[in-house]
Amino acid sequence: MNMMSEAAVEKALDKKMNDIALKMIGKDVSVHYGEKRALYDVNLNVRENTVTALIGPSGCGKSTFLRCLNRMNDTIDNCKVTGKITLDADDIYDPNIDVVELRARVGMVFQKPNPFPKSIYENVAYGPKIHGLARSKADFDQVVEASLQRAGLWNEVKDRLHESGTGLSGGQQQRLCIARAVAVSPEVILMDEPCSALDPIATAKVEELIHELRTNYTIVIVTHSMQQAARVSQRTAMFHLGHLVEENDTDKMFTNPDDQRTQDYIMGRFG
Amino acid sequence: MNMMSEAAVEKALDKKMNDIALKMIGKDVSVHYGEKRALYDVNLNVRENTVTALIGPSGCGKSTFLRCLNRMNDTIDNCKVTGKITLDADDIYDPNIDVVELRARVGMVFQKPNPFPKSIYENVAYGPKIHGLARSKADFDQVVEASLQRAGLWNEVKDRLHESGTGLSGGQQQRLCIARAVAVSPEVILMDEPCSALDPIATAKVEELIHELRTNYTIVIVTHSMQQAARVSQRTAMFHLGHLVEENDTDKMFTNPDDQRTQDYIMGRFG
Amino acid sequence: MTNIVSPVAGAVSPAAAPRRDIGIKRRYAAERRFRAYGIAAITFGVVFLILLLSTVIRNGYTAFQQTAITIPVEISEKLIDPDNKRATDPSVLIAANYPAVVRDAIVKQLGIDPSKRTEVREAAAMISKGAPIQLRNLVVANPALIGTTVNVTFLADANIDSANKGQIDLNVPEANRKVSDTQIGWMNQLKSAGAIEKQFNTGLFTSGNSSRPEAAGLGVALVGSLYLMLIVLALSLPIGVAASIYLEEFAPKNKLTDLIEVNINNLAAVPSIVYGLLGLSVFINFAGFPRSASLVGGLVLTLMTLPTIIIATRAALRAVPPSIRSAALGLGASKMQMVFHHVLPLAMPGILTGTIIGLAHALGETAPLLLIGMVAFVADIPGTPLEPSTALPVQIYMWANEAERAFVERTSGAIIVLLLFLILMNLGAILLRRRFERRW
Amino acid sequence: AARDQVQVAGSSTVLPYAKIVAESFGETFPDFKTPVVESGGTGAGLKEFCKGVGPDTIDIANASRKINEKEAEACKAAGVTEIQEVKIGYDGIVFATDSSNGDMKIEAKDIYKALAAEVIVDGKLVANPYKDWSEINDTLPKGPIAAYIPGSKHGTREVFEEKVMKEGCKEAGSTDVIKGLISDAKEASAKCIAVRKDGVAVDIDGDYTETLARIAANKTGVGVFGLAFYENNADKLKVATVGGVAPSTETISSGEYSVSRPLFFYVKKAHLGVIPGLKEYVNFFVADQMIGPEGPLAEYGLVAAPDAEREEIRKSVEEGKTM
Amino acid sequence: MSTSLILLSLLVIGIAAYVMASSRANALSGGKSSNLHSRPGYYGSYAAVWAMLPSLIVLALWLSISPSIIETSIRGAFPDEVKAQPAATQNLNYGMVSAIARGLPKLTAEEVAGITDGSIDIQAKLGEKGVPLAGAAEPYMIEGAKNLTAKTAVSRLVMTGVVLLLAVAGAAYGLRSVAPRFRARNQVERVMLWGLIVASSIAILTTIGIVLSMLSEAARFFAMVPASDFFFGTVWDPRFAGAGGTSTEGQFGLIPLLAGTLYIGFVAMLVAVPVGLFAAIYMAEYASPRLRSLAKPLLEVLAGIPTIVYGFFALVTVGPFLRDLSQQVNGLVTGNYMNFIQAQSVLTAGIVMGIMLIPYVSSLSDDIITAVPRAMRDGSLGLGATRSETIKKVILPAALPGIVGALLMTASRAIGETMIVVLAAGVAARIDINPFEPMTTVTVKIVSQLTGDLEFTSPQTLVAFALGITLFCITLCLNIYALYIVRKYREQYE
Ligand SMILES: Nc1ncnc2c1ncn2[C@@H]1O[C@H](COP(=O)(O)OP(=O)(O)OP(=O)(O)O)[C@@H](O)[C@H]1O
Ligand SMILES: Nc1ncnc2c1ncn2[C@@H]1O[C@H](COP(=O)(O)OP(=O)(O)OP(=O)(O)O)[C@@H](O)[C@H]1O
Ligand SMILES: [Mg+2]
Ligand SMILES: [Mg+2]
Repeated sequence: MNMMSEAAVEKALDKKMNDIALKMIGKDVSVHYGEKRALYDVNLNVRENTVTALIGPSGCGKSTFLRCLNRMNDTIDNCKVTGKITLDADDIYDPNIDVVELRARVGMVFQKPNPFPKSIYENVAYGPKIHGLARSKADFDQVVEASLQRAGLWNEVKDRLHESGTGLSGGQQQRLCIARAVAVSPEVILMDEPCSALDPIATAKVEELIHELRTNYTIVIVTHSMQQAARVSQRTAMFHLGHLVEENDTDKMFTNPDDQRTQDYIMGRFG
Repeated sequence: MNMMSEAAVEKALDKKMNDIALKMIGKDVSVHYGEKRALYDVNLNVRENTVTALIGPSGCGKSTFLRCLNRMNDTIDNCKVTGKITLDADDIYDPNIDVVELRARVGMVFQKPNPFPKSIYENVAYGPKIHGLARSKADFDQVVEASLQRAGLWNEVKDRLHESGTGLSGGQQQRLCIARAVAVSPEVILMDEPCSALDPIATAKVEELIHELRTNYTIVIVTHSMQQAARVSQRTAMFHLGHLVEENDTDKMFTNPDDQRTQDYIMGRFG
Repeated sequence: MTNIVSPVAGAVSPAAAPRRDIGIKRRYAAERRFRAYGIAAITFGVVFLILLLSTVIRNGYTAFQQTAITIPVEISEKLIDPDNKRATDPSVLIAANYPAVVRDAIVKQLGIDPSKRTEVREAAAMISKGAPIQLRNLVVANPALIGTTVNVTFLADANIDSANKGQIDLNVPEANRKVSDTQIGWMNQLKSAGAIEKQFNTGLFTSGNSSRPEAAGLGVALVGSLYLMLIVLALSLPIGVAASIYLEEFAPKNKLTDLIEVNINNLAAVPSIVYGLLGLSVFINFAGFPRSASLVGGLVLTLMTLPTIIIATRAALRAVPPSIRSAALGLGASKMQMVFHHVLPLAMPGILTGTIIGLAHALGETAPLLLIGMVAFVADIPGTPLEPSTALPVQIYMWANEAERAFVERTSGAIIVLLLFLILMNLGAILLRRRFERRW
Repeated sequence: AARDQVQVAGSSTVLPYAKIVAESFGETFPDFKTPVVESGGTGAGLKEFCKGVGPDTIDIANASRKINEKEAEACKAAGVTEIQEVKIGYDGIVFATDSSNGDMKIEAKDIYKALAAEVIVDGKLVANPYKDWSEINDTLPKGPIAAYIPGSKHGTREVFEEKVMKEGCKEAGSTDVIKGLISDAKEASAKCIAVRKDGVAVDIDGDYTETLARIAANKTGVGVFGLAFYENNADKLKVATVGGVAPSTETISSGEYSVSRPLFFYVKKAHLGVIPGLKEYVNFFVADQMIGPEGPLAEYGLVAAPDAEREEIRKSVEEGKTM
Repeated sequence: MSTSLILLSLLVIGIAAYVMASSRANALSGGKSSNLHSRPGYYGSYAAVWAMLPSLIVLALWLSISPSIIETSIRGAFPDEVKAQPAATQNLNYGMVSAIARGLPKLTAEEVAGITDGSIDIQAKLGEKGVPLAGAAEPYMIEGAKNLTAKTAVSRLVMTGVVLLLAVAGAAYGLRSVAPRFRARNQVERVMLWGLIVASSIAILTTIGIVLSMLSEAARFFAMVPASDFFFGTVWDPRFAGAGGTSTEGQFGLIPLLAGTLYIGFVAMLVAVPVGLFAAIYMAEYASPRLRSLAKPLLEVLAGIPTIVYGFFALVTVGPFLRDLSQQVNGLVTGNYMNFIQAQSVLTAGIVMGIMLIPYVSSLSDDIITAVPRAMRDGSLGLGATRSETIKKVILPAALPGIVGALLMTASRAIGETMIVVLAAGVAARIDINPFEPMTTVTVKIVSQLTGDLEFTSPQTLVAFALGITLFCITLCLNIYALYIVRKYREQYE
């Protein structure tokens, strides 16, 4: 397992070197909420089997961009997206695309934890159920346990799997939502501040999870912790006031960014 | 202003030395959610004009304890609180106590941002209005602006004060909730992870606010960032699995804690 | 704001700090008032309900009892089959002079001189006019009874029933009453002989309608209402929920859907009789369904109930927080799945409330049934929804308009039955609703 | 779909009688199902009746008035060409008050004066000024005028207008005065029967039970009832004599008591012998056993037609005479 | 085959298609469902839909259209002199033909022969078999009837064949479409969506039906009575225009009815809305779960009591009580024991109707208030708001759209109610601003003009249709206005 994972990492690095494996490509993405413009012509690519971190001050459009990647913005009435986003070369805003399939391939963890008012078990089992990823009761049990394990929640909830998911603490809810998203094993996972309500240990677990997922999945993560971005991501994109300021390898970004604003932001000299 | 604030700090330090000004005293506080016990005989005091940080792994009972301090747990059907909590020597669980007055004196910022589905302005003006703290339109304008300023949100929203508070980004909503709580100037402010969705700059602003508030108010803050706890608090309490593990001066806590578990947690060796 | 609160002297308790005036007294008074309004509102409703129910029950509980007269009846061959032809011609048994048999029995029991014609007639009037038919059915079923004397329990005439229940004011001049003093005397005579007694009125639930109050029952109406409600439930709930789902979750928000929304609200304001007109022209004249049939009634009531269910359902759907929807969509659920797996269960209490209220309305409605011929005298219990039948409110309406005094208690009795029906019908929905209710 | 029972619709005044007959019919002929008798009013009944021929249309329409020209034409146009008219007897219309009141003797002109919209005072037509019964006729009891009369859609209302208001108008000598004042004959006669609208005369659109309840709620009120209804509630009501005659089956059938109207039903001849039981039902209905003075209908309150008239009815049914 | 048998076979074919398609999909997935676009059940449903839906549509169309096609062809074969008759007579003739056709299968061959050569009286013969004929049949009718029977039989045979064939073909098509990348779920969901659309169109159809069923009659009314007299008339006095009656037709002024409708509805809402809302608030926010689960169904009983019971309650209890009360009050205040509240009055009707309407407000509002997320309450309570402040300032605004919906429905019920008004406020059409006097409503008049003894073509009856249409339009306008208001104040939580 470890062997394989290393091999995969290498493969991913290879790809990155050749700059070929672009899982998702955003071209001139602009978003309006009614009159208000939230994103300005963002050009951002997401590489396969890579963790891409989105950083930037609060309200700069990180969540908005993230939501464009699996078309969750469609559900907001007055939200208008222009530009082009592709997933494996398919335009995801093409009218022929099946949004549901898209969202099954591009999973999402929301910024505000939003568990279903159902039991913890059902929360996690829901995705596999609708996608037919598990058949028997045993399959489900296994998927639920594995997902909760990965999100570092299993020990806390294993005795109360059939109690309501809304009766969990804030951090537990957040991990539940992560477990729920992981359970359907999407190709791309979008995480909007997945560790915001987590203590360092839980955060470490989630980061470990991200690291582990990277071998097979593509991950985009929004975070406001520079340290976290530095720890988990290979690529980092910095937003400011709706503009993409800079996109770069994480190492470079945190040591020697091209843009002055990035530098200022990372140094905390901003605002 | 700076002068005065310094004087106040000194006074607070004085008090601390004499260990007298205990704003709130929790004695043998236990909480059950239905069958499940969430807190075990917690004895924790909150000192006046001091920032007390509550730390501990996710799900350990920090929010639960915090909610006990202004009786927000009353609103959860199956939640039972035992033990005694006093505010300025009044037992707050006394049947004669007035919960409304209590909550006006002990304000709260929740873990999940919960702006009202009203305009930003109305969100902030709500508290002053119900408590009659402002009368004229000008009063209100002034309170709203001051509060939003303090929460570091003013610049971002000053042009859209009359748009809905639910249309803000996650971090903006969190700051809106802080502004809303500050607007009623309570004696004690309880903050449940107020910076979880905030970028470093916004976080710094909120921390500055906390610092500034400390001169006049008593603050209890839940955080999972050790750094933040170390930065803003004078006293720190560490929870684990519903037990209060240790309560100590922050300096001591982060350098030489009495309890092994605290040490482990702070060092990240936990879980 | 940065003013320092008054300096605290030494170790004095900080409680001495002056409290802010946040109008707590005034606000608590408002709070108490508000609460009191709530209690008053509920009390108001419940008191009126109790008042109504107690009136109805006071007037109607007697309807569940029925006076019966048990007398020995001599089934004489002379009267029934004088020519002894019953073996060859069974119709003899049907056409026989049973009224005379009944008359003779009561006359004999009371010991009246059979030659006094008016007295005999008065005595015979004490027994229900259905008695001869009852006797006939008895004899036809068992011809061996002929020539024997059997004890038969007859229903008392409605007026005797009322007198026995003490509902007749004996101070009224005899001429203005339906029961004469002689009959009262006889009644008491029978009572002391143990021949008259009150029994549970099973006929109220099993018999069809009748022009004789003592024999009138709700059988047809109960079956009819049952059919109606089954049809309404089976159609209006799925259609209503489906329509609401489309309008609330799928329909593009444009002028057209606005129009539909307004239109549905408006349908709720259409007087119910207009639905009757619609049913008459669409279901009977156009589609050719039979008149007076509960199928047509059910369809009409369905159309009438739909707006209620749709309005309630839409309100309930709208109340489901958007975060639940995003959560489901984010997991790759289709919109259909999102609706049926998450939104609908959360909206269930509201939907069930709409159903409860809508069905209650449909159960109590008469006007639309008038035009499709369900306000009718129907004696035979319908076997299928295509046969003529009535409904409980119709029966109440018709009995309320009857001239005979004995129908007064039966009207109230029928109302009680209707309310029991309502409670039984709603019980399932209420329990279900409690299961679905949760706060989040 | 073939139908195995007779379907009847129409007047709610005839309904109780039709009900009694239908029920006895069902009991007497166990082979036939009991006919279904709808209520809903003469107009609606005739409308259904005239819809056409066939098992999906009704067989009999009960009516508290004669079918009129337009309706007969509509019937014809729909193929209902042969209609038998059967008169079943008379419905007496009485005035009654709460039984707590003293005896009441009224004349048509009293009613006219009490209820007309406009009356003649000093040779001029003025809005009805009377407020108390005793202002009209000092033999009447003291008390504010209140009357509960059938609504304008009821057949009884027509009888009330024709036989009471119009008569009263004539008796009071107002007819001629009004004719003198108003040239248009139609309008003049309308003035005679117009009922005041100031809340003193209350239209009742429901049934007599409602009138009864209203009188119970307002003891000084006078209500208009059918004879049958009055007889069943004689303990609560006190009937008024009209022109000195007390209403009863005898006085009405003899014509002494004038306020009455005939009741009918109409049979679709094409259905006779086709719908099971229809012919038998009609014959059963017109038998003396039912509509005779000793029959259950009379007992309920129907005023039986005189012997000769009943014989006539039976004969025309027998012959199948159509309109 | 009879229609029900056809339906049954369709069902069988559908189920078979479902089973086959889903097992085929299962096989294709090779145990890994991620190979498939949709879950196997969706493929099954897809095939079942293809098997049943087109054939059902064809069946329905065939059943509804073929009779008229056959009718045209039969009528075309009528003799020329018959064709020359007026349309009404022709319709009657065709009615005869179809009646004979209904009877023919019940006759034996000899009888048919007898009828054809005229040796048997057809009217009597068919009468024996329970098929009524309006008149004597002519030879061409018997011919037509035979023709009709034959054509109907052929049509049915062809229909059975076509429908079953279509079902099998559909099933086969559905089965063939099963492929890993085939979007079965989307297709099935599209069908479901159409199902939902059809369900919502029932509301539209109802409206159209209502309007159509009233429009032509209303037009006839307006042909007899000028519209201006109706819309602007202030006197409602339709006279009895019975058989050969001498009286004129009276006046049909809408205004008093409209005023009464609005007034009584207003008073009823004045009772129902505060009581219902406060009850809802109390149940949702203050009451213990036990009290709530008791009070709510109890109040709902109020909605199920037949309105006639309310009516008598008003007539016998409430009305006289208010009258006597007013008598006493007046006596105590002025010394004149004269009642100023009539036993039948707007007030009585309003109060009693208001009571009936309580559950419409309370139950629905309670559900909606309960559905407001807890975070909203916590937010407000945490700021030190009292419960009532929280309710008034946060919860009610958030629940507003739903509550307004409930209120609209309540108002609608108030406008549509008859029996209570009849018994509690009477049927006198008057204009008055005094709520202690009787008035009446449009609905009452619609009901009373539709029932009763008048002939159906008289304006007295037809006015009911005009009233219906007018009421419809007025409530429509009110609803549009309400929608506009709701849109303006809607607050979306989260
Ligand atoms: N409403 C509730 N019903 C039942 N159990 C609850 C409820 N709220 C919290 N709990 C449980 O009580 C325990 C303490 O919860 P609490 O919210 O206090 O945790 P916390 O310390 O705030 O954690 P976090 O940092 O994740 O927010 C957890 O195990 C949680 O699952
Ligand atoms: N539904 C909405 N309607 C209107 N404006 C919106 C909406 N959602 C977001 N915005 C605005 O769009 C801008 C970008 O929002 P976004 O949620 O993408 O920020 P973010 O980068 O995720 O910030 P945070 O870190 O605070 O979550 C913000 O100014 C926000 O106020
Ligand atoms: Mg965000
Ligand atoms: Mg917490």
